[in-house]
Amino acid sequence: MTSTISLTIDGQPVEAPADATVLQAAEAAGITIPTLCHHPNLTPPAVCRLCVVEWEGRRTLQPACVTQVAADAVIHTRSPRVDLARRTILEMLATTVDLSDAPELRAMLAEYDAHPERFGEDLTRREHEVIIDNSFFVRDYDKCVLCWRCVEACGTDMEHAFALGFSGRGFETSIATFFENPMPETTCVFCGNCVGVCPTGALKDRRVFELEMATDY
Amino acid sequence: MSYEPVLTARIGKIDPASLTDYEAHGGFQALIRAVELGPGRVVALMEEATLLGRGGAAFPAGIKWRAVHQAEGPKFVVANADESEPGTFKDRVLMEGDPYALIEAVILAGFATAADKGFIYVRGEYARAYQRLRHAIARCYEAGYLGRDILGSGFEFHIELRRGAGAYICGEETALFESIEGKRGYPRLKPPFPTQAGLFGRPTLINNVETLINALHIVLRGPAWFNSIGPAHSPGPKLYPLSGRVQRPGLVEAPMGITLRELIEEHGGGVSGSGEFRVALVGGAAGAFLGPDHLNTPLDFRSLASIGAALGSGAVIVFDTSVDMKPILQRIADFFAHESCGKCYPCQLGTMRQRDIIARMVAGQGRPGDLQLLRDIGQTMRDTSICGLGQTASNAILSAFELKLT
Amino acid sequence: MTSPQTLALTPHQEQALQTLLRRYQGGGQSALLPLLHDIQAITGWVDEPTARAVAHTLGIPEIEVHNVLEFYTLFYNRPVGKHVIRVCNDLACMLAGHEAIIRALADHLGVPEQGGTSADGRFTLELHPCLGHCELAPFLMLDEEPMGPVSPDQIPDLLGGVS
Amino acid sequence: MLTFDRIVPTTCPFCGVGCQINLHIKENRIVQVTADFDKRPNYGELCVKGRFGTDFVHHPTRLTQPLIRKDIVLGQPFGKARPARSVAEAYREATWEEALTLVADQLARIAQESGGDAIAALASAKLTNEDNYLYQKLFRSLLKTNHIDHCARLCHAGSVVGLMRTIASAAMSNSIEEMENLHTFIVTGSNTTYAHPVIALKMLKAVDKGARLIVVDPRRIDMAKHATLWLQQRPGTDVAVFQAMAHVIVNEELYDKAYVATQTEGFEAYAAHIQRFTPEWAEEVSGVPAWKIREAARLYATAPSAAIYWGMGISQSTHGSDNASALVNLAMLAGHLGKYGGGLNPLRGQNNVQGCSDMGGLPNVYPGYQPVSDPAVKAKFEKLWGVELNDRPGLTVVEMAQAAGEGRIRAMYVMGENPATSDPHLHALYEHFSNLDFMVVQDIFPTETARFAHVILPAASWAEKEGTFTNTERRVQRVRAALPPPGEARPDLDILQDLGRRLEARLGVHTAQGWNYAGAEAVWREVGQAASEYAGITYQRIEEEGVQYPCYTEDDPGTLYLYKEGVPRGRGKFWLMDFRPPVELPDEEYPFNLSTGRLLYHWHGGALTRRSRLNDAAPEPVVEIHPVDAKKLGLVSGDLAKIRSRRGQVVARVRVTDRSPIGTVFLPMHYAEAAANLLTLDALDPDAKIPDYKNTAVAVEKAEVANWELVLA
Repeated sequence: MTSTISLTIDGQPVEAPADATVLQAAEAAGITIPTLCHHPNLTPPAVCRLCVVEWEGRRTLQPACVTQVAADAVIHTRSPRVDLARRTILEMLATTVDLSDAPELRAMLAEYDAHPERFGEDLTRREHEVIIDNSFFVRDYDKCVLCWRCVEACGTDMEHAFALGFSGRGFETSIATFFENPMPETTCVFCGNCVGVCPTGALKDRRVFELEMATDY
Repeated sequence: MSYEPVLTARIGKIDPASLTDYEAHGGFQALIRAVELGPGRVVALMEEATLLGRGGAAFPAGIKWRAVHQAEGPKFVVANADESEPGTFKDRVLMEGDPYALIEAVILAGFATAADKGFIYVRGEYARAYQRLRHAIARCYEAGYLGRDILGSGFEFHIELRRGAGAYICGEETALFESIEGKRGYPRLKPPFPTQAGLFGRPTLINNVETLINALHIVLRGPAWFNSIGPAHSPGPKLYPLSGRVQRPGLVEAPMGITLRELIEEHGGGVSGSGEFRVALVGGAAGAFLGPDHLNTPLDFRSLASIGAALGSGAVIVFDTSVDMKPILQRIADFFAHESCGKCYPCQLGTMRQRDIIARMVAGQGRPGDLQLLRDIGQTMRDTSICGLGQTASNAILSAFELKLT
Repeated sequence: MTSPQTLALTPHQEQALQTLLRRYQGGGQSALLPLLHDIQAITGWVDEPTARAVAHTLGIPEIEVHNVLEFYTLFYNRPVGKHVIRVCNDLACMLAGHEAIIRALADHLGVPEQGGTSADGRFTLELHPCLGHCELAPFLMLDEEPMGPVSPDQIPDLLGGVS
Repeated sequence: MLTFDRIVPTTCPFCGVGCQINLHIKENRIVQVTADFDKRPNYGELCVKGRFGTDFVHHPTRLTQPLIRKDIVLGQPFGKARPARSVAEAYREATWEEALTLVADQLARIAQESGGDAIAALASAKLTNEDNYLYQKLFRSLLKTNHIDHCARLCHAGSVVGLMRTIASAAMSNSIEEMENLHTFIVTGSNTTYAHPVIALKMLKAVDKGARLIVVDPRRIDMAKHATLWLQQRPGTDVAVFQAMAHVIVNEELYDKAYVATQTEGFEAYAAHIQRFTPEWAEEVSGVPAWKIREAARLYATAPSAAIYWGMGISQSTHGSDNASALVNLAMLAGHLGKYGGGLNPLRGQNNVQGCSDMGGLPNVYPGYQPVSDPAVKAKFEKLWGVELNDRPGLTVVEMAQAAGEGRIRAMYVMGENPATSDPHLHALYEHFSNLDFMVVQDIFPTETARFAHVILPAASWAEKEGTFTNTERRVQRVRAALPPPGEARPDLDILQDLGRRLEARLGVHTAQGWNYAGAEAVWREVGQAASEYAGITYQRIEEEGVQYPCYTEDDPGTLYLYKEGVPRGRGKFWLMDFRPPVELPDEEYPFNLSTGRLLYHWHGGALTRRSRLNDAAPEPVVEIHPVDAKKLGLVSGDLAKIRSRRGQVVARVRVTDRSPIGTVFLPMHYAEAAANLLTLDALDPDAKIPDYKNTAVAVEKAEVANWELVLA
């Protein structure tokens, strides 16, 4: 049994296990913090930074999904700084990828009063062809937010197949197979656990994809 | 000009390939002294000297040495020689001109912290430094400075020389660990810190090359000597890589806290080009522009922090009044967009958006809210990026707008 | 990546490559960057079969080799010229007139100013972030040879002297 | 974005892991399968079959109408069962009334003429607990026959006998959730990543966390890559390796003396018996270096807790019972029973093979493994069902067919099984079936077996009916109707009850409950009355998550792992055995050993997965041949090869790989067009009556033409 500590979240006194994350402590107190890359069954990569909170006395905002609570911490899950960061990240994301299949993210955009259009039109986007190379799922990396969930699910967090990794780096990063080979020529075993954890419809059961195509046109 | 260089004293005077030459010029005296003192005393000396890390983050070196000294083995010492900050070439000059000094410093750090192995991670583009270090390490093994029972102390230590492969981010200490481990250079989440769980998950002392070389002189000359140089809050000798529009670009060793004016006038021979100073970029692309108002500001950690700038690596690039600053800003923005590793969203997206917006401004197609966008992006990157790359990627550009350089 | 391309090695290179792979057998992931550096010293770049051999040699998943090849700019997973010229295009070199150097190289090699490989496959021109030789601006590296300050009129001689 | 009409939680219809899945339905079609990340046992993880392979329910070859042989006229005598070339040509559509009248008339007639012992029935490991309970009840209570068995006979009968005779319990002792936290474990005869993919993931997590894995397998299966030790024994030499491990544990005094003294019997004799099984002897026999056997024994015996997992590679052998008993001996020596992360764990192959056995789909026991020959048990069931019962244990799967060939069995009813693919030595089986006076097949597809039937009854698939499956870890989980059955297909429970009512009328027998159950739940409540270990599990309790039996009362949380209070036998009995080589060894004429098994993309006889998009990933039969053998035979990957045994021949595509050892070729069991069982032999384990699917002597040569005639089409 770990000990319990007291802290303050959004002005509310909160008790939490000493090894809890801020996200867990907040959730237990009924306070919702938005997340994207975080998935309960996967190692938190803490890359999306949407769950950042303001921790009085700390220089930068803290990612709630991986930051451990501390006694007497005073934490704000909403503040002008937090909202600015979340809004800006969401706006930049929305100007980079296609979020049409990510209703939770679109709801977040509305909640944080995000206006991607203020960034203008002449922006670099990530654009990819839809990859249909097997009978089971399609990969539409226009919709990929690089949350890493699929890579983790394909690796040691779930499947141990190691078929998925990265091409490029920085803004030009994309999820890829070894030398960008078609899936059937990789170590993929088509478990679809990557599809199961994808939050934006970038990975999709081929039947769903085909049905959508049929309805759209 | 009463200051006598110590860090660069041997450079140009000795044959960098020759171990005997190195030994003849005071080489390995610090290590011999350290062995006499014993690890605990060496660490104490490092604590007594107020040596702030010279890689840019200015973290007190003594605290790191103490933490790793106390940690349970196996543990490692890593020399961060992945010098990639634009305008910075100090570690290269040290490694090319005096390679044995770095090796001696790593052995000394290994001895003080009872580490099992040392790594020197040299920037991939620094082929000459890499070759000279490789040669020097082989000589040190032959001479018994590396291997078993070094200097009869019973201490066994090995150094593995590693090469980067073209990634600015690997200068970030945890990204550097990932790179040694054979992975993409993605910075790790902190905590845990390197002294707790660093390379291969073990306690690791990681210092910049210049920091490590300072340790040699602290052991030889004592903390009092060290602390007497420059300002009390951040003392010691400092290397200032000086470039751009100055008459004599080059590496300057001076007491910490020299002013920009002294650096340019006394060491650089004055501004070139139009001859009229406009601005200097201090600390490289991750640093900030300083205008004429700051010519007398001491170039030390605290003084620069107090005006919202940072000393960083100490690099100073000088711009005269004839320089069109727009392409300069575009280059800085391009640099970060190219070098962002892409791990966390604020930096992955922010560096590209910053680049896009600067591009349209440079092209005369800026939009009304563009400066606000740059500020929002900058604050978001500073507040939420995983590592220093993203946290500093907007500094120079925003400071340029502050100074109305465009 | 478009059409898959493979290395054409001489028997001597092939033998050197095999010797290298044997030396790194079971080396684990930490040996990945050193091995890739050593391979490129022989082959210039790393093709798919070689990358696969690297994974098997070190005992790591193939995708890890891909991940690393794609991340580091000094590693190549597509063909590159026999010699690589990296011209620094960062601040100090900009101030010292790097554009003229780039133009001279591009003209001489018949490649775009953003970089590219000459038709004969001998040279690849690359623009590179700060190479850390700012006191020698404008600066370039011909393979691993540092050169600076250079002037545009030196370029023909410089390239002519290369085998 | 697609919106779904409904999302129905249910249990995966493939392997014994029993993954919880959600069927996303649009216009009465399954268009996507997902899994909840917080639900046992799979916690959101699935394999390719569960996530992408359920589209078989929409395959155009689904049976939608009762079918009767064209040459049958009601009221007239008709011919024996004989294979039709094509179901479409040989059968005519009929009404349910006509078809069930015919079935009831014929079964009643044969029962009256020759007694119930002339009738045999195959229950199904694919169907629900409720289906199987009612099925065995129908045959036992109305037709008075105990000739009831199912394909568990062909997969784990060796395990069941090996476990029953030593500790008197055959279920997997421990649980899936323990697998992530193992300290040490043995995987033997189980290609876990193919046959139980989600369980393999849990095991790999344990390995990542530092668990020590010992793989004992002749084939270079994926798990071997992750193993601390891989013991590659020659095919069929398992007993030698395990006995030698026991030799080390005993002679190095690594055994759990307290456990052996208080919980077992026969140790002294056993310790003396195994003296001749030295590691050096075992090295000679099995090819496994003696040092590896010693090391494996030490790792296993000295662990605080260590589990053994096994699959078909252990049980599908003419000495399958001995293989399993040898493993029991090891677990008893080390005292690894009755603890978390330990135990004896046969991994059950099919979705409900555990449940079908539990429900009495076996010739010798009623539900809950209560022997039919026990007078007290007989009395109990006579009271419960209100009819007189037969106390003679019935015939097993292969014996039934053989008895049909001899005329002792006149009628067979096959529900949801496909012996014409899964039984050994198929040519013999075809002959036996052709001697039947009456045969009924109740299924969702016109299977290879259906071609022998007089009457084919179209059933609802798993996605079209209510009920429960019991997974490999004894967890009873819900199956739900997400779709209407196609055409006139009916849920098995409806068909059985309709038939039950008709049989009662014809035979003048009346069971206490009658044949008008309110639904699957009502049947399940009766199961609780029949066998107390299920009594505490109600549909209400398992609405969200299944419960592991034994579970006696509604406030009993169920059982994570067995034998905490000792094994059911009281004291575990050390089993003495000698090493016996496989029945058929390679010789000059048939120089290779054939091993059969599974692929990741297919399941069982392929009846379902060959009719799903899974087939795209593995569309044709492939035989795996070692590079050394391939070179000798002049074969390269992509060639066709003819594989001949003394009993038959098939043609398959060659894949050159070192997964199998030199001298062994591997053929998957899923392809009717190259049915591995045309080659296998029907010699049986003397106790378990299980055939050997891993050791058949074959000859291999290059073939020019495939000549695959797809029976499915």
